[in-house]
Amino acid sequence: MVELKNVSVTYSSGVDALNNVSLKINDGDFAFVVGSSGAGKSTMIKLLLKEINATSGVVTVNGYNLNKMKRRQIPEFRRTLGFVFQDFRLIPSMTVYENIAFVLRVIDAPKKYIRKRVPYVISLVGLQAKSNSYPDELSGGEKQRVAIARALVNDPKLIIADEPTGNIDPELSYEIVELLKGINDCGTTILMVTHEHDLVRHFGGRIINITDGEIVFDEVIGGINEA
Amino acid sequence: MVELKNVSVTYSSGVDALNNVSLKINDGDFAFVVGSSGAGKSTMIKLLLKEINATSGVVTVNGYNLNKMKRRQIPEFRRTLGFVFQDFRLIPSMTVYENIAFVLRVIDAPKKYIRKRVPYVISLVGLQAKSNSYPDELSGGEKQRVAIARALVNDPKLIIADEPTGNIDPELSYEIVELLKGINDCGTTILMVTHEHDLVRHFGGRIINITDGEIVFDEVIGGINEA
Amino acid sequence: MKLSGVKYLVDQGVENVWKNKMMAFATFCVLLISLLLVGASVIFYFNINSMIGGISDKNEIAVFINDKADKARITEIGQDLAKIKGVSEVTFESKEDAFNKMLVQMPEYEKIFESLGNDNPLVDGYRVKVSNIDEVPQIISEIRGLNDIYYVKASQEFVNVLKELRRVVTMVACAIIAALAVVSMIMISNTTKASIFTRREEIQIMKYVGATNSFIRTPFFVEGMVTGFFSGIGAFIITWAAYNSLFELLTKQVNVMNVIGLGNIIQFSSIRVYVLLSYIIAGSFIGALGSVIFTRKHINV
Amino acid sequence: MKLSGVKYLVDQGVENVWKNKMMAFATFCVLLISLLLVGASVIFYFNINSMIGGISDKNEIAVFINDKADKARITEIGQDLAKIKGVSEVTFESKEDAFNKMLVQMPEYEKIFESLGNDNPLVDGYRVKVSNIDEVPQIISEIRGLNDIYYVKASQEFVNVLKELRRVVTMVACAIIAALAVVSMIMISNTTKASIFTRREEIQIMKYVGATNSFIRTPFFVEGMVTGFFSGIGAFIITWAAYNSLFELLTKQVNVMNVIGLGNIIQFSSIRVYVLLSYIIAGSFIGALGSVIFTRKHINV
Ligand SMILES: Nc1ncnc2c1ncn2[C@@H]1O[C@H](COP(=O)(O)OP(=O)(O)OP(=O)(O)O)[C@@H](O)[C@H]1O
Ligand SMILES: Nc1ncnc2c1ncn2[C@@H]1O[C@H](COP(=O)(O)OP(=O)(O)OP(=O)(O)O)[C@@H](O)[C@H]1O
Ligand SMILES: [Mg+2]
Ligand SMILES: [Mg+2]
Repeated sequence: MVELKNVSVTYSSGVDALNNVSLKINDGDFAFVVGSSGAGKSTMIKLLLKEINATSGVVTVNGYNLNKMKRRQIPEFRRTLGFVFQDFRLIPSMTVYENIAFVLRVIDAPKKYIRKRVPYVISLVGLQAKSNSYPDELSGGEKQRVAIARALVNDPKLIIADEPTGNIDPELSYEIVELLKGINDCGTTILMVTHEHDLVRHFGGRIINITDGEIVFDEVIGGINEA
Repeated sequence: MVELKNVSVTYSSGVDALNNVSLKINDGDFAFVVGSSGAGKSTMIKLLLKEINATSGVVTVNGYNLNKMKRRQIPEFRRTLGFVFQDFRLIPSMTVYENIAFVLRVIDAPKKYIRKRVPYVISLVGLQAKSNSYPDELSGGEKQRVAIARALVNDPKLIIADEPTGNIDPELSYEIVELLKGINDCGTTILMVTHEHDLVRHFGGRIINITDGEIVFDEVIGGINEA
Repeated sequence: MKLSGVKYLVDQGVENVWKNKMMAFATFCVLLISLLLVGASVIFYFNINSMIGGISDKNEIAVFINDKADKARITEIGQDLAKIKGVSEVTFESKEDAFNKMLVQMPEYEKIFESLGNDNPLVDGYRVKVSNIDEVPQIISEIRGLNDIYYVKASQEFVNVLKELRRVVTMVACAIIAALAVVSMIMISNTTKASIFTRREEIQIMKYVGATNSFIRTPFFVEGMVTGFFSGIGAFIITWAAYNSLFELLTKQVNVMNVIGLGNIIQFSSIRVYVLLSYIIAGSFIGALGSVIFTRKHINV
Repeated sequence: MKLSGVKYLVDQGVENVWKNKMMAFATFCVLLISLLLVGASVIFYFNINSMIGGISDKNEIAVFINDKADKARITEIGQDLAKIKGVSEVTFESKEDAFNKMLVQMPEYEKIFESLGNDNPLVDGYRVKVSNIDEVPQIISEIRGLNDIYYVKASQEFVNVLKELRRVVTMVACAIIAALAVVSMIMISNTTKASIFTRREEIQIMKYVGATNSFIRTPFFVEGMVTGFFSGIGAFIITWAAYNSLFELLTKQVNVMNVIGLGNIIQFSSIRVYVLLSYIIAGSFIGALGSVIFTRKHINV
């Protein structure tokens, strides 16, 4: 569960990126976040990961109050979620396999499980052939798919994805969102930033529009295939 | 003018990214390059920049034969083109202004000209307010627009753009392609990789489709607004 | 944490040494130089100490006996001298021995000795060796307390010079070691900082997937220790080679050797094991400590 | 290239020192240590040289004259001695002077001298000072060639020790300087490599917008030179402080001073300017050179 209560974020440079935003996403929801460039979408995502702190207001994610959380609780909190960053953030010195396995090593998962689970999620995003490649040796879309696989691998309660399809061709984008929908059907909450209106129109669901740091639209619409 | 003659690229990892590709783009053309993830689009772009070399075949760009070019000719060659990378590649230690001005400093442009030209191209992409921000302080779409401004600033004969609208919302994407069209009308050749089929359908023009390292489609289609 | 997890982190650390060979090499060099300089100071100090000890051995107190004393009394004095605490050896020197010695030492005064003919004006005496040079003044006053002693003379000149030298070297060595401790910490801090800096994105990503600080830090710790270990070995090899060639060089300088005394330079073979162990332990410890301290400071992204 | 362009690149270099203060500081430390060690070796070498010179001054040849020679002949001999090439000073020492000296030097033989009474068996002589110690053997043989010379004696012992020491120090200093040249080049190479490594993306981007190698390299060059310049200044300050405190320490050690001779330790004030200039020039030069060599190697992305 994600909850923002009257949250504002002002960067040290003086930019007001979020302005008194309140928002509640229930467990099991699937929500799209849309909005123009520089509107504050990534800022909201960074907030939920405790990459940045709210200037004012209360942020609650998966039962943790991020404002009051102790330093040593952060790792344990982050393990409850998966994320896809807009700029991928893969570890350049690790192969695709290692990048994904690292998430499981951190939670001290059994070796056997790692050896089974990692190839499975790699196959979900269609990158079997690239298992042993380093991020530098991947195309833009491939990197993005590795980031998606990493977000799935530890079965998190919440997946936060910042433009996970920005570098992927439309057909594959649809497949990826289908994949996320499937995971969502199994109970995982999903929050996805996107600027591809086609996707949103096609799948429908809850749409949150952020403009100039404020939520200007927050409703559930029907998708084309459901309509 | 860009010309590829029977060009193949095999990465040292053994991946055949381009397979006997031949292509000619005349001065003043506007061409879209489309294709699925990992098809070889970025590889072709890297080839034209001499970031990588062709395994076989001849690559000619702006009158330079890239296979036979001497090392010390590279800077002079690169100054004849502008580019937008898929991963932006802004210099992190420089502000937006400095990143763009650097291109002019390299060609030893007069101070006065730099002071006039840089703010102008920044305004073209709507980033006046971010002139003195560092890349780290920008949103994804803002970084992408800085990269576009940098590609325009020295009035190159050829602009090569690898998914310049991947992180930008649809409205802004249209504006940016309009901008490139305008520049194209003044005689600059433009080669743009994109996976946004809406854009391609809307503007029309020459469409080159790369699939699995080969050109499978290369024709001029009419845009919606022209149709 | 399970054993497999620990093994993974240690493996990562060892692998990192290779992956970041450039930074590892920088740390290696810094540690190597620090170890070498400190090691050289310490070894030099021990050598001076050994020389002082050696020359103490040679240092004698000359005791001259009243010419009124007869043979029996002279023997008695010899026994008394041997009984004094701290005296290691007592040798009799007759006035004839003393006369011959003088003749050799001062050829330009041959004439005087000639003019004296067989009428030797010198006196009998003892040469007393002392085990610890610092007790010399004490022993001299005890000897003076005996009867029938005409004159007591100790020529401590050169030993005093060495003792002063030892004091200066001790101070300089302490200063060097202190300075180097600071400098090498600064340098290791720098290389660690730089190596964390080049990997700061990587570390940040690790934190985003929920890695704890200690999970991130352990490989750095292992990396620092391994690098330090090799610095220790490197320092040992260089010290060995340098010491032996310096040893050879010195032993060839006959004049220097006459002053120092050949046996008083420590043979490397007799300290080899200690040098090796000290280097390795110091290297690994500083390497590991440096990494831990500075990762702790900089890892909290 | 226009002047404004050059100015821009120089400004960039200076700014980079600050932007990359961490790496700059590492280079600074490396250079500082190298300069200090080389500087210390050289200064130590000069001091030993000065000591050898100073003790040479004290070194005398004692000339004893046949007792058959009369006053006039003795004066003549004095003039002959002064005429010999390389002799700087000739002092007369009467047999009475010699007798008194002996009395002081050997109190344990007082008896002998007492027994001799006023019948002084010693001879008149000269003390001859020599300007260059290496000419002593030559001069001695010349003196022996004169008439009425009874005995010639030169006590070169300690000077010989010092000369051997100089030889050893020269060799060791050369070894240290050679080793440090290698080590500091390796270290500078490392820091430069690391600093290029952390900025390799930046450099690559610069090359993509058409920057020439020299355009990219100039700021590195300036950066290295500025860093080296400050290392030179730092080394100077440390040397100054260390030298002066060591100087004070040593001059307090009366026994050591008696051997070395106070005046033979070089005053820092007399070499200050040379030390400062050498450090700054060497620092800037090595800093700039290091950057250029290693950027040349690694910048060709
Ligand atoms: N670290 C930062 N320091 C200062 N300002 C920042 C920083 N990060 C983002 N901003 C500013 O905050 C505003 C919101 O940025 P944000 O990244 O949230 O936009 P966004 O909605 O994700 O846009 P996009 O679709 O382009 O990614 C922008 O104006 C941006 O310039
Ligand atoms: N440096 C590299 N080393 C090895 N293989 C590489 C390297 N760069 C790319 N590849 C591989 O070459 C193929 C083509 O990559 P390219 O980046 O050209 O794709 P693309 O068409 O740009 O895809 P996208 O739309 O995802 O950006 C991919 O399979 C990719 O994994
Ligand atoms: Mg964003
Ligand atoms: Mg691509």
